[in-house]
Amino acid sequence: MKRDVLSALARLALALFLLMPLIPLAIWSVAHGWRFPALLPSELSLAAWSYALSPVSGVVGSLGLTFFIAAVTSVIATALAYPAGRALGRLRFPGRSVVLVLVLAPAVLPAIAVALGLQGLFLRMGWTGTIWGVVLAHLIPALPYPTLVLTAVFARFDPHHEDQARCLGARPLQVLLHVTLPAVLPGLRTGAVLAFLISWSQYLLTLSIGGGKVQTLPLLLFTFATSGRNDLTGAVAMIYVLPALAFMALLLRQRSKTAPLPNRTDR
Amino acid sequence: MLRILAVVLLVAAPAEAQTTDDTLLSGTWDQIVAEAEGGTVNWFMWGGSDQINRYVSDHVAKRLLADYGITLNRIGVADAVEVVNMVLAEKEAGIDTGGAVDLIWINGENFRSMRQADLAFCGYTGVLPNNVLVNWENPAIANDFGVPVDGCEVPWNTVQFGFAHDSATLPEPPRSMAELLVWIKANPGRFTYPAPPDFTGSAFVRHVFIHAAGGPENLLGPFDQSKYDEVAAKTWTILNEIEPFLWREGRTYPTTLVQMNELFANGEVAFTFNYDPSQFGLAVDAGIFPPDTRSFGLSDGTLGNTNYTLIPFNATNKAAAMVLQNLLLSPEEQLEKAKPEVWGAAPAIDILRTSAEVQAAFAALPKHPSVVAASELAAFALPELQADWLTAIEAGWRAEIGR
Amino acid sequence: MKVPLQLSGLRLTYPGSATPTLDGLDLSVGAGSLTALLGPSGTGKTTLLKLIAGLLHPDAGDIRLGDRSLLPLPPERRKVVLVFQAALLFPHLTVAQNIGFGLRMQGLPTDVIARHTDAMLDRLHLTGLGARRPDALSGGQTQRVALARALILEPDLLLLDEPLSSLDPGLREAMRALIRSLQRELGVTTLVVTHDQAEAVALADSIALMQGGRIVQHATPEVIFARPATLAVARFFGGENVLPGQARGGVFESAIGRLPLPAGTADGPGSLTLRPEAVTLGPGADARAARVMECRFLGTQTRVELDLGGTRLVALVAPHLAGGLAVGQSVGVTLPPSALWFLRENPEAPPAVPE
Amino acid sequence: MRPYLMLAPLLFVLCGLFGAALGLTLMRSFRYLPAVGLTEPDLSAYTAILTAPGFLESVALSVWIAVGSALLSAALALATALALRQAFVGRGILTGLIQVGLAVPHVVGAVGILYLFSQSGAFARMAFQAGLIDGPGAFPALTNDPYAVGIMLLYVWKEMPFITLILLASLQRIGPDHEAAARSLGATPWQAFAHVLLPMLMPSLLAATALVFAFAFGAYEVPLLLGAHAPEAVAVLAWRSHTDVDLAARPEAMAMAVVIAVIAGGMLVALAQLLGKAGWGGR
Repeated sequence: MKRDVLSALARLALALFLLMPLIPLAIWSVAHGWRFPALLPSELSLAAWSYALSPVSGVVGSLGLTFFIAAVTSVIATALAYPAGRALGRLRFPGRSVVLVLVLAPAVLPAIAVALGLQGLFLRMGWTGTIWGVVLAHLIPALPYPTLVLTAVFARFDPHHEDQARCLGARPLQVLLHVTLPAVLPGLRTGAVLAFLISWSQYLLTLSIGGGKVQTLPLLLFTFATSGRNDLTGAVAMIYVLPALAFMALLLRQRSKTAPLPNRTDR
Repeated sequence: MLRILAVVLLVAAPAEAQTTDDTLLSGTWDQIVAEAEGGTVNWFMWGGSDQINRYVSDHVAKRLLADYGITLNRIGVADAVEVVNMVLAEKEAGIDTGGAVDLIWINGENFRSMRQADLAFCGYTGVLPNNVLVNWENPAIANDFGVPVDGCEVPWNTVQFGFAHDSATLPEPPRSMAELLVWIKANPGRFTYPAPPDFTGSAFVRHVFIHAAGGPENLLGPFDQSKYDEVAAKTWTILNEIEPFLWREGRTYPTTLVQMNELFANGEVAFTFNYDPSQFGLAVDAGIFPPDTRSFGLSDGTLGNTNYTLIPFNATNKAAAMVLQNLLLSPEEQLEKAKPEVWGAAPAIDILRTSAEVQAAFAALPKHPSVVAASELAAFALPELQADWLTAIEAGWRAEIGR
Repeated sequence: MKVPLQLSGLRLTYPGSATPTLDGLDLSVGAGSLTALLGPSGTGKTTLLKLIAGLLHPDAGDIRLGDRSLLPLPPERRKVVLVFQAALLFPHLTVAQNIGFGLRMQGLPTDVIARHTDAMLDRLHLTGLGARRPDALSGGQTQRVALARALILEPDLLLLDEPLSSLDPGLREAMRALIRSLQRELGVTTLVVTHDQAEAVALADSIALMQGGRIVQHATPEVIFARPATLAVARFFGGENVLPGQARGGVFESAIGRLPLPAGTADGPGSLTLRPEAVTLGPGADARAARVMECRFLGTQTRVELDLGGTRLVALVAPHLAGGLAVGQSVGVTLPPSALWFLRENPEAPPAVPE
Repeated sequence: MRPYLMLAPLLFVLCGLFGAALGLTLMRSFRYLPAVGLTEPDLSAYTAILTAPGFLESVALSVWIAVGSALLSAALALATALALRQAFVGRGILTGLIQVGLAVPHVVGAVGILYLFSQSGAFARMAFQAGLIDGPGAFPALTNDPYAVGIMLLYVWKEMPFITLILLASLQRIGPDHEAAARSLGATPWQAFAHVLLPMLMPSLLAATALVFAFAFGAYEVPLLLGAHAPEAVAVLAWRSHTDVDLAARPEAMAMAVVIAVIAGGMLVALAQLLGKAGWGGR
């Protein structure tokens, strides 16, 4: 009995721990004057929200831009990862382990190690300050995730399914659409979501390549977070987090229908 | 590998485009306005204040579009040094035209950096019609932290260092540096300052430095090593003496002004300070600072400076940026941003050169109770030290105090 | 439509492999017949099916179905369906969708597909399972869906790769009967790969035995059992009795004496094979005396090892006939001349043939 | 040929961007850049940073942050994953909450940690209301503190769920049979865990922990928000040098980036070996 209560408490603590940092942000977003030692704001106000949602702040546009960049990055990364993951997962060839290490490298080497050189490179190419430049930069840390997930997925995929479909009269494109893609779809989706999230929360690469002109939400948030406007920071943080949470919730529901848990390369 | 990269980089250098700088420097204002029409100005500025953002994006941008057909693109950054670095990186990469930045809100060390690296577009300020409102005779306008402006930037606001305290808990604050130092020792843990190179923390240390020197007179020229060594030794003694009485016994310092504002807002420390006292009013209105916040200037001298807007040498749209600078300098805009509910920023133009109505409007501006009057501060004005002194003092602080 | 299959001179060597997997393989399968492709594992049976299905391409040779060569055609246009050993149902599709897959690939209207699919479900005793997911099926159901998915396309040639190997013995029997009856009914030319000779015998009209990249014998099961083309074939089909000796004048001379050979056998050294089940025990006109070495009850038969004048001989007899036998006992053995088959080939480790 | 063709697009992008960026960083750290007339590579940037006061302290701080965050996250994740393996009411919700952390950007989480753990944050306020402290200053310094507690709190919060998810996937693959077998051979529950389950989990646990180490070691924005004024995390130092208007500091920034990359790369090599041992990605 006592053990049950204890473990229930532990689970409750875990749930609180997981949600914890989001709570003060949510409260701050509607607070006006919330100084020590008040446990709750003395006055509530929607001023921060109305500023954050007004065109002046640029938050909404920034949200769209951040989403666009993350979506494009995710699509490109997944498209590049698909054949690569298939080759790495299914085929044995000389240099395979070298390629695996190379693929893993951008996930392990910190953004700072890439950002400095990349800025110099992109400046010369005239790609700094452009959305496409930022997308290209985001591809670097995003690529490992779909590639590794698809490598694992293809390692488990039996290509005889494709042969079988050919035998049943499917053309190569039909095999891809009706057999291979559905079979690897959970992995494809997981990889795409991970790539999306990597781009979605990228700060340093956006700062160095976007040069301030490509104002994604993390940059905007950082500006407010370093200006002492906790109410604005809270509102922008909420606007930043809610779509991602909704997206994750959606994914979770989808996933519970197919595979219960992500592959171990998930991040 | 290295060789291939080098070749790629050489090949990839962007093509040159012809410059129109001559037209901007010698043409008439009407020509410039005509050229600017339909353009876009990318104005990079610190973006952490919703009031200032709102003023620029809402008010200024609308006027610029309505009156001149120019689109204003405000780009908020966390620190102006990022922008300086961008322009520098562009120059290094050989991007001499078509740069990303058209205008920067800037002053002090960042201006010195841009001058040193030859990153500023210069010599055009006389072309702006509203330039006549600027009193270039005033050394505090003509010099940006001791570095001559030389027609490379246009003043926007003047500011003077102010201290804030909560009059509800501390009705009678110390009002001079000497009194403050005594007060700190009598009230352990109630005072701190942001660690230089934070802009404001650095300014506080300069106040101590000037106090240790017995006044600014000997420090106003170019950097003097022997003078520095003498005063610095006294300064570090003072700061080391008060250190055990600081917040967290001086073992650590806030890294930014924002952190110190937070400490003040939550009553951890009794003071905060700002190079722009209008910020106190904005913070009270935003609910950050206690409502009874009041501010003052040190009676034995308080540093003042001017902040400016600057066009980088490689700006894409210099003409439009100049039109914007001229608009910002206009009496109407200087008055608009001086309103406490808008911003409360002190004008950079000489009000006496404006019309009687504008002068009356300035005089009739309501005063925010939390913001010390500019006239009160002006009575204790100290000129800023040259940027070389700043650098030396910051480096000295990091070596002697902030290890 | 009943179409014959003709394989000629097929060669295939996998990249990096020293020995060819297929080494000039010839085979013709009659229109509408069911042929079992039999051979030890690793002889390239599955490879051959993939070649026919178009999933692999031969280095040389031709594959003709009816009057056309299949080689230039991609898999989906060959009208050949290969059903893999692991049923390979598409896990994301329902049973009905799996069965209708091929028709959907052809772009047939949904209602047509549904009609055909329903018919197939009934035909393969899968009625009511159409909405299930493949992972909710039993092993037998899975195989039947795989078969239905192939048959719905009415292929000219059906290739089955070990269709029964994943089933329990009881299910195998039923599935074998189902395949047999469907094949007869539809008349589709069928090639079934198996490594189990009993299965091949029970299922097929004819058996093609594959060894060393070629077909070594293609004949009816009866012929293969009674008259194997080689010793290896004989051994593969459980031919344990191999007597070395010499054919001379229609008579085989060996260690156990003279045995009559079928008419027309040329003279020369060779071996005589004799199916164990053809050996009869007990007194008889032509009986020879032998001693019982070992006696083991195998369920439906009893295996009796005999010593016939120093030569080992195995007999498989009905248990009731072997009831009274004891080890060491003497017993009469009859070797019926019709069951004797002469091969001009010596066993690998021949005891010296007495001249 | 075929695998290389399939890998070509990915490798083209990886080498063209990532490789070129690293190459350029390396070249500049050696002061070698013919495009701007530097043709004599030297090591001066490296000697400069290694002799500069504070650099080694920064490296030490970053290692401390990375090791602390990785180990704490791993330990908590192991406990969480084992707890989540059992069925209980709300398990789905808890598993969902674990994924929440994945979707929250570091910057947001860092601000949240600041609002919770600073001396005037939520916990300090609760302590004050409970009469435990008499003012903000009496609350322990957990953010912007010299021991980087706040930074580690953030990483534990952000990375613990990541490792947990990886472990849950591993646990699911392993299944309960091995433990059951161990128990039937006379192992106590603890022995079954320590001698059977843990060794089987080890490859994925180590791989995930190494990833967390490498990330925490080189991250920039979190230490900027939550770090103390000195010493700074080495990534912050590198970016500061890079944005220094003094161009002479550029090669030093590049050299710091190379040092970061080498240390994180060491983790990559270790990780690759671990993955190799685990037969990762194999058929």
